[in-house]
Amino acid sequence: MVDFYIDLFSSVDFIKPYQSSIFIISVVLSGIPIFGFMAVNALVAVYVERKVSAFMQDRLGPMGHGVGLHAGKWGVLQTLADAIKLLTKEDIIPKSADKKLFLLAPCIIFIGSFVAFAGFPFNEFLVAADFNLGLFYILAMSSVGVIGIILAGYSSNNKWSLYGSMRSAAQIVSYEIPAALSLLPIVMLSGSLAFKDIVLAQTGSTLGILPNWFIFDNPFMIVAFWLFFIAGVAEVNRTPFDLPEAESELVAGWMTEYSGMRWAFFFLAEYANMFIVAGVATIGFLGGWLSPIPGFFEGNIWGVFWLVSKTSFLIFVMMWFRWTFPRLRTDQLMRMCWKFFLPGSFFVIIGVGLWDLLMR
Amino acid sequence: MGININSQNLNNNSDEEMVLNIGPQHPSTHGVLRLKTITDGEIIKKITPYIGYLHRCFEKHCENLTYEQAIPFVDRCDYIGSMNNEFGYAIAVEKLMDIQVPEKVEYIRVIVAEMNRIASHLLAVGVFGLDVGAVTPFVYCFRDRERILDLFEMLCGARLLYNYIWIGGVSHDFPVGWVEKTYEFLDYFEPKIIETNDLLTYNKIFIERTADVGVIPPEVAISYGVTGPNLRGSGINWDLRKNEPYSIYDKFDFDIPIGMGAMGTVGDCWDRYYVRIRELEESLKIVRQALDQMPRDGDVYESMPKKIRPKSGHIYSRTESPRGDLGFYIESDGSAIPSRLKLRSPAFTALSCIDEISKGWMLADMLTILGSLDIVLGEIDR
Amino acid sequence: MNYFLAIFDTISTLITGMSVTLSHMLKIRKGNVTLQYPVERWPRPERNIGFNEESYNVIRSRLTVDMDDCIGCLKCERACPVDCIKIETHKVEKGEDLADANHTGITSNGTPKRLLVTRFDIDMSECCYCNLCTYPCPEECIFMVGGPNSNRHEIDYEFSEYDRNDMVYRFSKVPPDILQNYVQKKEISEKAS
Amino acid sequence: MNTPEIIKKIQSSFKKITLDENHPDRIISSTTEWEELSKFLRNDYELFFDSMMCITGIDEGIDSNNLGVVYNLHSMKYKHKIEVYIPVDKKNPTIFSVEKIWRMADWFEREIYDMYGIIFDGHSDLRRILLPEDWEGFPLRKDYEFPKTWHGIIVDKIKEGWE
Repeated sequence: MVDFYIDLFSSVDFIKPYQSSIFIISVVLSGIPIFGFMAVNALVAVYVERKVSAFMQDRLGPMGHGVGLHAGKWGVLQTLADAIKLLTKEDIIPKSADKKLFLLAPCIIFIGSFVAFAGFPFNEFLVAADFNLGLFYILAMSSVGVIGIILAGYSSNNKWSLYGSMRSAAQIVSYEIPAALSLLPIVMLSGSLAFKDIVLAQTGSTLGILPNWFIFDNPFMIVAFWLFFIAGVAEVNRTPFDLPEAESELVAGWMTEYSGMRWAFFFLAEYANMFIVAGVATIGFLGGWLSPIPGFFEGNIWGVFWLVSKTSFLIFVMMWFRWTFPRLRTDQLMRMCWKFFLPGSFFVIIGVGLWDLLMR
Repeated sequence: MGININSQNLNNNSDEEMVLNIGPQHPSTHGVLRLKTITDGEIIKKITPYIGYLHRCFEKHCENLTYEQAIPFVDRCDYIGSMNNEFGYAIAVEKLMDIQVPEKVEYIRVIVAEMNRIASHLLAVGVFGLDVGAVTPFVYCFRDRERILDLFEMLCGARLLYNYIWIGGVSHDFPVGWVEKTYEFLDYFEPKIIETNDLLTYNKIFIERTADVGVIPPEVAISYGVTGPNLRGSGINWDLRKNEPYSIYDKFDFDIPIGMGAMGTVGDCWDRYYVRIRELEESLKIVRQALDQMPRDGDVYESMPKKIRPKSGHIYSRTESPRGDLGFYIESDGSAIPSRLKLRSPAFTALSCIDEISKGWMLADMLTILGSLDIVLGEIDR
Repeated sequence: MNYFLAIFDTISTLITGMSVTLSHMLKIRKGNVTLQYPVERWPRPERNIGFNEESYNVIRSRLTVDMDDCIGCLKCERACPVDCIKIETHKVEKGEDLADANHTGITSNGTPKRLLVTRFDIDMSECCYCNLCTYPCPEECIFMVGGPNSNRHEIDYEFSEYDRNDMVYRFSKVPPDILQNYVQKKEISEKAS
Repeated sequence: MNTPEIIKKIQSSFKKITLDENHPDRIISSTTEWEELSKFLRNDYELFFDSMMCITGIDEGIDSNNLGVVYNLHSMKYKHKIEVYIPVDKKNPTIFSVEKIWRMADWFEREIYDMYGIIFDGHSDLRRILLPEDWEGFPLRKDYEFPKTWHGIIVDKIKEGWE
């Protein structure tokens, strides 16, 4: 959309003399829908998470029968009420906190996920900034958040958040590697890093009914999909890897001292990261905006629908994990990453290579 | 608030050590308990528990209350297994006054105590799952526990602190329909244990987190006076209901589950947890047998003394409460008010051995060990 | 070899765990336990006690006193383990109605009253709901509302107040001015003796 | 081994043990003898009292100037029990600490020190367990009167218009 806006503005003549401002305006204009999407995604995801966790635990979750303010028919307005609460809540800054870093941390985390959205394609054309190395860009941006987490943990000057941030730093950094490595098979199959080519390489279908997404391409790809998905869950700090904000040990980990709007940024960033991880998994393995029934429901609008529905199914699976599994311990987490995920991804890369060699 | 420099920190000022207060207000200390831990990174070097935050002068109160007025106070010691508290207290005073309670009251007491044991173990299992990180088993266990609390509410009006078992009998008989409702609960609850097993007990992450963690060797357990499921978890076959049968426990056949080290070494957290799960099934068996054999007619007030004035003397009697053997040392000087009433609380001894067990484990494990010991701070601080 | 076995074992146990939670999610209509509090109230288990003493109630809610039947015997005050009941009485003619102090001489069970209860306070904020006071009462006039006594007083377990002193329920029906001259009469008689 | 045999065996090697007439399973010894007696009870292969059931502090009353400590001992191996009562006079309430023998005694003795002021010499860190560290007086003694205030907080309950 950025270059779309640049062409649009450069053709209009009365803006032409302010040549430099055109780039800034177009970047801002294409940034606003992303911020809007992130906010909406957070609102919906929080509501869905409450309802899913409620149904899994035999309860009803937020319902509309509150005294006074009516929280919507099935508690739909609940997340709106949360948003208002977070906006109006007082942002407490601990007296002995390192003030500047304390304020900086949420911005870095939010920028980390916000910038990762820039490269994320919703459709063939609907992408904020179209790079020809989209996959590499998103992986790089999603590790910016780690700096924010460490900063948050250190600056709140509280032993528990120090524990939380050290744990999360170790966890995210070490799970970056298997996540990146398990994406390599896609690049090997599709031959390019750009999202457009990856999805184009997955069009068409074999035997009429099975769409040839990369996941059905060969057995190793299924292992690669699961490796990437679980490494992604670990990167987003969700159960069974939610060690940094383990309620029963570290109270809330690096988020303990934050409240009000600053805490809302962390929340927004967490759900945005979840969406990115699920989105990359869909684009890479489940054929992005291609319809599961080849031939029908094609086209741009349908494309966005398919992409968002597949991603939300994967987000549902993440929530499903959260309400079923206990939590791993830090050293088990590390052992699993270096002893199981890494050899697994090497094995998958070799497997896909050999399969590609023999089958093609 | 730099690192709080106190004398301990200064003299062995190796810079890795950090004093961490798992303070009185912490999500998984099962009550108000402060653990001052000296940790090296995540590894724990030394723990000094500080208790007394919930101290309500139970023993001083009981020196100014008559025997039957002390029952609401005995309830409030172990507020999760208060029916077993009353049972233990009533047996102790009845032994002191050598009252023989009629057959029907014995059955009522056993039924009610075992139901309370199920409710207490459900809470222990659910909260242990919460400590390890699994939220859903906690909600399932509490849903089943609610049904027991409803039955108790129908029986004596209260959900947690009953004041139901009195000295010489019970405050009143089963209401109409209570026995059928209990049968209904027993049939409802049977498959639910299997569901918890699927969800948590055999879950590989749960096993990874609890097997071989916090092993209590048998001789350490005995020397620390640890009792109940924690002792049976270490493989010692000691259950007061079987080894020193009181009331009519010798009429029922049930077996005592002990830790076998199925998933790790004998005496680890998983064993203690699994002993509690098996004890749920045993208690179900006892309640079912007791309900079948209970004489339907008979008066519950028969042997209830009008004036409770035990002859001067002393008694130490202990019964099996969900957390271990609960001892009552009562010394009476002939008047209606006890001159000394001491409650030996099983959670008190269980907590005292945490320093020795959790040395060298990580912070997350130490909280798992604390969860597996199933302590209640009301009983520790009295 | 057990490396792969462990992986297989992990996956199979995790899948069974997930199947349990999914089955609960799909069967939510049947398994739901939530109670919409202000709309649906907590169902009080029904209470037909089944034995003859209808008066022994088993409900634990707010305490109330039927002042017409109270003969001022102080049994409940002595039975209370937390001393949350305070009673003051004055001697009066046996079985004689005192209209101004709205005091009825004979209780509903027919026992004549010798004492006028000038002060009967129960501090509900200290009551521990142990129900020990209702048993020794000879006239069964102190009871917890609802349950088998709902004919005398309907159920009430939502009696929270904004101010702690409002939790002190004063049941005595003697108006303050009448109360004054009883107190003076008592002092005169004490000075005399 | 039932209780009379145990008592006979203990009395054979400890002369100063006296018995309580209406309580068969209780032996009364003295603070001087308690050190050897406790080791004997623990390590003797025939008695082998390895598990301590409960330790209770007693105040015998305002008039008698005696405190007391009751040890209930139990053997897991032979399943027999014994109760040892040791009077301690109020002037210098010290007694041998059995913390090294039965680890459970660690906290129980601290509680008795907290409530009765009986000092267990040889205890690793004898300090108050239930009450705040700087609380004066020993609450469970019969002659204990409540302090008016503690760090400025009024101790007894004030409720206007109630008394």
